[in-house]
Amino acid sequence: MAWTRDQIAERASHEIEDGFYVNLGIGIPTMVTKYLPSGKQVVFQSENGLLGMGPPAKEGEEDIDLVNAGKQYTTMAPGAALFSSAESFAMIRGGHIDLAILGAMEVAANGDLANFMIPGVMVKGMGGAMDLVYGAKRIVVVMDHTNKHGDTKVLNRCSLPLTGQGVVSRIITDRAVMDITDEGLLLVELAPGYSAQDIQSCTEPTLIIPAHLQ
Amino acid sequence: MAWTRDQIAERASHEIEDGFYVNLGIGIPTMVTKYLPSGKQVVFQSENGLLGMGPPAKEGEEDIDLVNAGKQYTTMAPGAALFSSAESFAMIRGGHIDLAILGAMEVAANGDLANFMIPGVMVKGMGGAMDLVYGAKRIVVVMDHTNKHGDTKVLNRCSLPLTGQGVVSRIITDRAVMDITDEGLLLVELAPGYSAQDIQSCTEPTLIIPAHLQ
Amino acid sequence: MSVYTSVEKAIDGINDGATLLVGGFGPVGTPCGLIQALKDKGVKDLTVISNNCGEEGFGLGILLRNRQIKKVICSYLGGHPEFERQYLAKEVEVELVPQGTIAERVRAGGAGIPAFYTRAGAGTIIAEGRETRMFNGKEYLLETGLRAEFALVKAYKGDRLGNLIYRRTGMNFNPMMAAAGITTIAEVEELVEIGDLVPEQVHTPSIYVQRIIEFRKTDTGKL
Amino acid sequence: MSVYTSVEKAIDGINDGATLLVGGFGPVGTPCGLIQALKDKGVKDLTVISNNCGEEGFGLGILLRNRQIKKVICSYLGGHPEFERQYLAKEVEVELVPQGTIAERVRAGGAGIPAFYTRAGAGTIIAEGRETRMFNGKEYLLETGLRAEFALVKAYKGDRLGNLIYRRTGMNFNPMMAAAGITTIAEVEELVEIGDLVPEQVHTPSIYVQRIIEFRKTDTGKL
Repeated sequence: MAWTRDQIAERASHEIEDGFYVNLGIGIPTMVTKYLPSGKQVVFQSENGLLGMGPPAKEGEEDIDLVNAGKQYTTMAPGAALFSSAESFAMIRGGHIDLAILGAMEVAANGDLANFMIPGVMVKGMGGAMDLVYGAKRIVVVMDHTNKHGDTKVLNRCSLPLTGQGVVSRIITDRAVMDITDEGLLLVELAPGYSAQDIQSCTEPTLIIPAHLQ
Repeated sequence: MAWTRDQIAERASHEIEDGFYVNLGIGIPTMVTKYLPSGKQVVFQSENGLLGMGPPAKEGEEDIDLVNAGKQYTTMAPGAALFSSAESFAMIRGGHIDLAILGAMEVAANGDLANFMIPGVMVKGMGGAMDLVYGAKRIVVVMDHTNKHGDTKVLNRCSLPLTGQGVVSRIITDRAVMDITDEGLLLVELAPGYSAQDIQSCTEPTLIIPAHLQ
Repeated sequence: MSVYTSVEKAIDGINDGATLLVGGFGPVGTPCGLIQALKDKGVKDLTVISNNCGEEGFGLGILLRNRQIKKVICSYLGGHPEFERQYLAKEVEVELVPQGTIAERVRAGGAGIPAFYTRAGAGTIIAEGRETRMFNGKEYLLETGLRAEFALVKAYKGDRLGNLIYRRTGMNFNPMMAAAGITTIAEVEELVEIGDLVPEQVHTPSIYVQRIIEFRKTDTGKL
Repeated sequence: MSVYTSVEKAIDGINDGATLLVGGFGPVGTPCGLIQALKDKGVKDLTVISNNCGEEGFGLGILLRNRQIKKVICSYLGGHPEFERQYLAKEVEVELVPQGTIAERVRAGGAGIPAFYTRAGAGTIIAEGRETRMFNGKEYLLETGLRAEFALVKAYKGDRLGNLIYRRTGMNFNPMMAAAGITTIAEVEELVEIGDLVPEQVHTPSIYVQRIIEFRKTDTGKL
């Protein structure tokens, strides 16, 4: 049974280590804040100028001057700092963010990421993603394994315009967790009810399957 | 009779127009704050991160965290703002300063300025002067007309390492006021007791002398 | 510095074909009063440099829907259907720039830096035909500073000298836009007297602001 | 982020030959406690990036007099006789860089910008043998970003997460130095709890600070 969006977010939360500064993309990544294990000191960055983002604002308690990068009303955690977009991207570009968790349209076995446009059809824009993919120390992608047509989003080469080349370290989908390695795409974990063969059948690159997942 | 340091500063204060943002160099330029005509809204920038510098701190009232670019204890005027050196030089480099009044070791008829070192003998360093000379909209130099050996500091070409090329608009010395123009060095004003010929005799470039100063 | 009491007069000089830097990220930090004045004035063929060109029916979204905008330099169109529609229909010209690159290009413009190198966009379509350079074995793009004749910014408080303070995430692009505008027009929720702001707390020093106008927050501030 | 109670331990890892970014302008914003610890430790052959290498008998001037500094990257030696003497006698290596260029090079280092162009120094001896480029008919120098293994900064207040606030002209180079240090050590006059600082008033966000130590201001803060 595929992981739900919440379960993907929960799984992604395990990527966060104590003391990390983390940037979360729009969509499933934003939900990661809900699953942070207690006892870890983690600071979330919102690239519109907030370090120390708290949970989403409760209905009726929104501050109309306080949004996250997804333009949703948010809150501040104790120890938050506010600053300009230039400072925010100085942080990102300068390698100060330990981890960015981003959504994707396509990911390739070489770590290429496409997540900002389908030419002639859909253009969201790259927002801060092109800065984040090269700036953050580690990029984890969370997404559905296949698109709405049932086609795999895990490819040998991306077909869509890239956000960045060779930037992704780990892919967490609704069906599996995979790592981009020098040897190829390594299967790391399976969602309940999926076999390695199931994942291979919906994944273009040939997976490296460790013995314990065979 | 040559102008005193205070009189040079007073004369330099006439260069300041209402609404100006002004940077003052170390030495005589700093004294300009004392001669600001009332009724003018002027904001002084100190490149160590202060916009809205007030008069020097009174003895016994110094704030040990508040100095000007000459490292003297200073004060803040109402409406002051404090910021980093990067922001300060963003202001300077970005052309936001209307006028900088600087000291000089040598000035040439082509507007070249030397004010930071005598090779092998004396090195102060350029501090912020190299940024200021290209960044401020207008550069006025205040200095003694001759050095301690009696040699002129107003030259055809500077002999010392330059701070900037073709940057000076006006020179105010203890003996005269001169403008750098496309046609050459124009005599603008004389200190009391000096004739145009007196100034020419202690100035290397041939002066353009307007009729009323003949 | 001039203090204005009418948004109409505060935008004086912004005419057809003007290029504007406009602060704001999503609904926050947007100079809604000045934008409304531009709508009322009916200026056309504007080029706008702004992270996301407002929202549907909000901020710059109003000018977009009213067909007053010819070109937008931005990083994001998502969640703004009219913007996406005009773009795909080629009714508005769009130059997509990574968000950090817009922020830094505008900062560079205001700071007198003609060009700098950034890694954002290397190896992507935005690098096509562009000058690149290797540093430490990695490819960087040359990016140029951006300035414009006018900048429209929004602050929480401003004093009569032009010093500005932002609230929460209302800062976003406003400080850089303010510095990069030849004429910067600040809309503030509260205009205070000179000396009322704490110097250490000023976010945009007065030197960057040429015009200021108080425009009290209304429901237009809420999506 | 680690909170230290001993300056000795706070400078752990700074050894002979280290390169240090050090905040401060004249007497203000100087991490005197950390510098004293470096003197006591006796580390040698330091390369220091700092606007003016302290003052006579103050701040970095102490390390200079004690011959612990091999090289200084700075903009100004004036008013510091021992520094001028060592420089003219070639006892210390000095790289003179315009003040705005130091500030921007360090900012660029912390901001992931490998290089940028500035007009400061064009046509002067500091441009000799350097790469230049014309923009709008004027010559600019290519300048590179600067980082260092350690940054020593001084703030007025800091919280246990590492957020810093400066007072008066104590900010100067400290924010950029903090961002450009791989390990940034902040000396603060007052260490406060997380949540005690107002988010809009934070000057250096915690992400840039790896170690923090409270060091109460004493007479060493006064020239």
